[in-house]
Amino acid sequence: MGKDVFEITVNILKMFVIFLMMVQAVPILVWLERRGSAFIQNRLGPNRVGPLGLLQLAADAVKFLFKEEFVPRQGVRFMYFFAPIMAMIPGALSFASLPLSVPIKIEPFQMLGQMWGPYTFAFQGYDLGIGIVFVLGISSLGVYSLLMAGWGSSNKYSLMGAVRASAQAISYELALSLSLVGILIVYGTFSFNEIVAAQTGPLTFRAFGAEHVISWLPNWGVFYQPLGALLFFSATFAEANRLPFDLPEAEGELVAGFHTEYAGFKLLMFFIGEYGHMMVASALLATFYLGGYNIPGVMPDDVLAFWQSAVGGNLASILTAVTFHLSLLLRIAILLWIFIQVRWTLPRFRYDQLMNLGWKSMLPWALFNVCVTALWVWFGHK
Amino acid sequence: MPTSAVVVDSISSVGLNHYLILSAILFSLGVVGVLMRRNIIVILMSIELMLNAVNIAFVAFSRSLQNMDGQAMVFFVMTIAAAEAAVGLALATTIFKKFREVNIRYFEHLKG
Amino acid sequence: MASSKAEFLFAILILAPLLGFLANGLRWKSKNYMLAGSIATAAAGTSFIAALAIVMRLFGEGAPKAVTADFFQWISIAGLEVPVSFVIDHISALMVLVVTGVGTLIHLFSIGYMSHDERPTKYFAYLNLFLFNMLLLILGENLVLMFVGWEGVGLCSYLLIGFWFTDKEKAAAGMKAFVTNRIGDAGFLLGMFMLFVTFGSLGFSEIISKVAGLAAETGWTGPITLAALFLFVGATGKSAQIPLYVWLPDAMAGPTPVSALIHAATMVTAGVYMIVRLSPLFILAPNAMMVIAIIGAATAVLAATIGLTQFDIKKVLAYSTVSQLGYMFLACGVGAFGAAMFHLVTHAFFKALMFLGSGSVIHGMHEEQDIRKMGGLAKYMPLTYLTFFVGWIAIIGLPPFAGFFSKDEILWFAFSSPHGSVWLWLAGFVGAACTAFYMTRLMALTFWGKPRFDEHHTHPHEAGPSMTIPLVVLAILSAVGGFMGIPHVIGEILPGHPGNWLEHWLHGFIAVPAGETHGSAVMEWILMGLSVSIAGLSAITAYFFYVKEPSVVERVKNRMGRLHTLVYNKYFVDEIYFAKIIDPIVNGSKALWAFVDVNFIDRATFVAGDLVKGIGSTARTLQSGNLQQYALFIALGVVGFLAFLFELRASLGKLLMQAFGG
Amino acid sequence: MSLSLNDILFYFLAGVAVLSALGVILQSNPIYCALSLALTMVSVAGLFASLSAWFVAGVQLIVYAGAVLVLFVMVLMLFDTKAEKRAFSKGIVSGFFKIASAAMIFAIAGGAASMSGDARFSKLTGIASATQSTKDLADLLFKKYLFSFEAMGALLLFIAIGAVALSRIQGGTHAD
Repeated sequence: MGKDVFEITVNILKMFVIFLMMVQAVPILVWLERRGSAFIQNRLGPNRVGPLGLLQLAADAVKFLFKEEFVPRQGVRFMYFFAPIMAMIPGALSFASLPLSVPIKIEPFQMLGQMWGPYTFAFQGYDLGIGIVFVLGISSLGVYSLLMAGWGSSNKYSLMGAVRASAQAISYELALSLSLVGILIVYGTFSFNEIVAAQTGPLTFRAFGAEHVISWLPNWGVFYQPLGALLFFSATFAEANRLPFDLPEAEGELVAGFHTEYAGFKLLMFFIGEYGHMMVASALLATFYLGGYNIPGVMPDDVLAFWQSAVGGNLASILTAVTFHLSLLLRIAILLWIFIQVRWTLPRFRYDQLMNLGWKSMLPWALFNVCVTALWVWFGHK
Repeated sequence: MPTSAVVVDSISSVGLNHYLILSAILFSLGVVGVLMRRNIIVILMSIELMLNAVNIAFVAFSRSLQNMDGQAMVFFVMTIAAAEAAVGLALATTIFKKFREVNIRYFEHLKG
Repeated sequence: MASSKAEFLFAILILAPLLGFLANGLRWKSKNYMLAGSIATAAAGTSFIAALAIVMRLFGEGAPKAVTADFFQWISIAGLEVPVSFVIDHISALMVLVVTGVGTLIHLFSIGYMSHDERPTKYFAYLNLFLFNMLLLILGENLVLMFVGWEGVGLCSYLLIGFWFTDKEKAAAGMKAFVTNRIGDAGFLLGMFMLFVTFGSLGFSEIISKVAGLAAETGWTGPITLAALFLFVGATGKSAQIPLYVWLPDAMAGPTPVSALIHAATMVTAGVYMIVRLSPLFILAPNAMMVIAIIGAATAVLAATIGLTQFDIKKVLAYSTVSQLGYMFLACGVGAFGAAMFHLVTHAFFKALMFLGSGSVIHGMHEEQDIRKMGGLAKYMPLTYLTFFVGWIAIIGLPPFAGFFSKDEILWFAFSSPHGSVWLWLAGFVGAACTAFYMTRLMALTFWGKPRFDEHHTHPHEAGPSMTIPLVVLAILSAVGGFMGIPHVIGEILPGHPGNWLEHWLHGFIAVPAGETHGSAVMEWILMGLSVSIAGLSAITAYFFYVKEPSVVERVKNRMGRLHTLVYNKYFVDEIYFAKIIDPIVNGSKALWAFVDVNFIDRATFVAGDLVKGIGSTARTLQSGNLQQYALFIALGVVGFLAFLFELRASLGKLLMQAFGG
Repeated sequence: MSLSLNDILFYFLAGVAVLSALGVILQSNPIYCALSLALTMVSVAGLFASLSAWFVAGVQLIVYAGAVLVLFVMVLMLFDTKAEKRAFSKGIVSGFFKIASAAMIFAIAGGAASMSGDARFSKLTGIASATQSTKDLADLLFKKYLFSFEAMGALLLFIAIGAVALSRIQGGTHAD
């Protein structure tokens, strides 16, 4: 955790901040989704409360908080209450393991009559050497939340939603993991940091014993793994239960799926889980395929030098990190918007179509991608 | 080089035998489950429990002997366990279709 | 550099036909002969190109002596190491080029030939499988790998001979080939065992390096002599020598391109190839060499005489093949391994050519194989006729076509080699005369004279390019193939003094017999003249008999009635085999079955069964079907076992304490 | 004897594992059993991590907690089983033997384990970084155990086919 009080405090604070970041993004996303969908459907959406309807967020939060606590009488109380909490855990844990920017290097400084430092704070909750495995493992636990919600509600629709959701999640987890195998082969590591570090500079690839550089393209994973990126992106829709894969809550058939019996803050927690899932998916996509927090054409040292000439000192390091963090956030924002746009554009699949797509189309393509990548890498290193 | 978040402390008093005893406990609980429960699915779960206990022993020995082979074995055990669960559940489903219950005694029909 | 590695090229070379086999074999029901044929031909062609690419490395200054590829360890048991590794040295280079090159041409030919067949895809799959196995046989670096290929080509041969298995006779021919080969294979296996026991290894290079420096064995029972003889038994099976040659003529039941590929050009030469491969071993067993030479010479004459009387176009060629293989063994037997290889290559060219030509004739005559019903085909099928003509000159040994050089070299060595003798030469000489006679007879009855078929009914026609191109290519090869081994005596009088390239090429790879050669350049000229003139003479006689004065044939036939019957019926060898070997075995087996099997073996099994049943019916009460009860037994067993284990350890500990601790 | 962070972690995870394992074998509703087992699996994953077997821990989460157990829960939910009236098998004598044999197994195995001496895990030895240990594991799996690995692949394929075939049987214990 750290070697002195300062470092430990900062590290703990850091985790809180990252968790809050995820939670706080949710109201914004809700607002964005409502406004965005309204515009897509040629409506105005929420625009009464506050400027641009922005205070709608606060109003919603208040509404959620003061809703009546409703518990189905025949339900299983423990499961019913635990499911929403469980829904938030995978997203939060996964998000915290992602590197969000370059590390901040703090030079030694004087405080409270004592010398502190030097420190290096990674801009991520915690760094596991095998981040990818960890994230996959944690997110596979998300199914329990749906199952518990479905079972705990003691409601036919909820249960069917839950079973659908878990079947879907397991099916698409396969395609998701397999599409990642391509990235693993290309970069030869499970560590997010190493993957991000490998994506700096111009596009450089090895093939048939020679090295080729394309200077006008960034060295992003999507250029090595276009098919993998597409499959990963599609699979994340299913994992996050978003349209066109939102069979678990298909309102036309199942009222509201697994959260039919939920209201108030517990429903909000499910929302946080779902949006958290989207955020993690976007961040993962950005990390694997879109260069992570890198800015194309710019090296971290250049930015550091710029800020050092502008402000200097520890602030420069912090500002560098913030710059890169904004670069990642921009990507996440764009990807989230794509999530929203897709939701309001595409219709829902039928259940058999969904299963066919997952097992008979995406899985074979992902396997094909793995084979091609393996051959490519093999020939590249020949 | 990324550092591990969890630092193993130098004054740790937990050793190989702690893990082995834990493994033994879990294994015996699994045995009880297999021998005593009537629901075939719970029996399957108890078998998974036993396999997990074995895995703990494997990993603990792997750590203790500084040898990764133990972890490789865990890998195989997990694969076998997954396979076994798949077949077991398929069998259970078949039994359930027939009897609307998954009691172990329906498997007595397999008696030759 | 002694050798270089080329795993990748070898993988292409060997796996291409296998992939072709899979590609066609997995869709064997398809009737699209064009697709199947293209796949198979492409696979064979790929192999050929890969083989060329590898062989190219052997040329030039400082080139490696062999290109090898080690893939993985196949068998590794105490003392026996069998790696899957392949080698192309100067011997196998010749063979691999012949197999893949001629093989590709025959694949191409087959596209046209099999265009009307019911199951072309299956056919091409088998053909590719054959090629794959043949490559294993040729390239394998040890006897085990060679044996795998050996058996594999046997299997493919069986499948292809019986390809039209709905015809009972053809299916039986396939079986005959298979069973006859098994006898030879038993010999091959015994030879392998002998070698392993003697040298502790089955790798060619290891055996040869261990053999080097050993003195020649004189007796009959030395390990090397025995091994050589056993291996030769295997060779007689695969290469159709006395006494196991009987399957080859029957093998003509298969499609004609198969006869060309398997039963003329490649598989049947495997025995010769094997002996050449192990020539340093065989050279140490003079008695075995003698047997080989005598058998070879006898086969050459015997088969040639049978060939004189046959009327089936393919049977004639088949006996010719047996006879020519006899020549090769004769060469091996007298220690002229280079000449054997030489004749193997040229024979592959002209015999494949003649088989394909006969295929073209059969195709053109709508599946007619009897030469009595042909005649005058030259004007209907000019290209086939021309190419066949080239093959004819080549086989009867007229200079400067391929057969002349190789056959003459064999005859010369049969005479002059330290292992040779005048009698061996004489046998070869008679064989050559017969060859010229029956080949001319074949030409005469097929292409010359007047048509003996109903011209209004049958319209012989030339086939498409897929069948004619291979013919032309093979004709060219048959014409010029001999120039790779020009004898010294001829080379000296030619401008530029071309040397014997083949001899140079194989130098150091094959054994050379020790001892004096007898004979001189003059002698060589004389023998050469003799054999060319006898060939010419009998060719002219045959032409006279069968074209000018057909009545003479009848007269001769009547004059030597009994002899003719004997020869026409192939010396009744098949009948003798049936009467003396097969029937006794069948009858003996029946007797064994009736007495030993019923009274002892069956009774023993019944008693054992009853016993088990009895015990089982008592013990079954334990098996209640209650799974958990079973599990309990398991758990109790585990407890008992663990308790036993720890108790034992404790008491062992006590013992040790008493022994050492005081 | 002071407790280090690692000790606390171990005792916590071990406690959770044992309690949830007890839950598996004692609870009468199979769904609770399954959820308890999930908890066991997660804590076992934690134990793996505490032994710095990071990759195995991740795989434990993905395979066991994420896939196998979800399958169990799903099947149970589809069966719509209620709490069982009689969760345990009949028979007092055999019951005694059953519990006794399990206890014996524990006694012997645990006894052997505790006799195995005080093999404490010291701090630095053998804790390769997660990346390195994963690479070592991959090396083992793809070189030394390559054949077993491939065999596993074949096994899984056959199992998948077999499971599908089994579950397509239309009722009855005999395929028809």
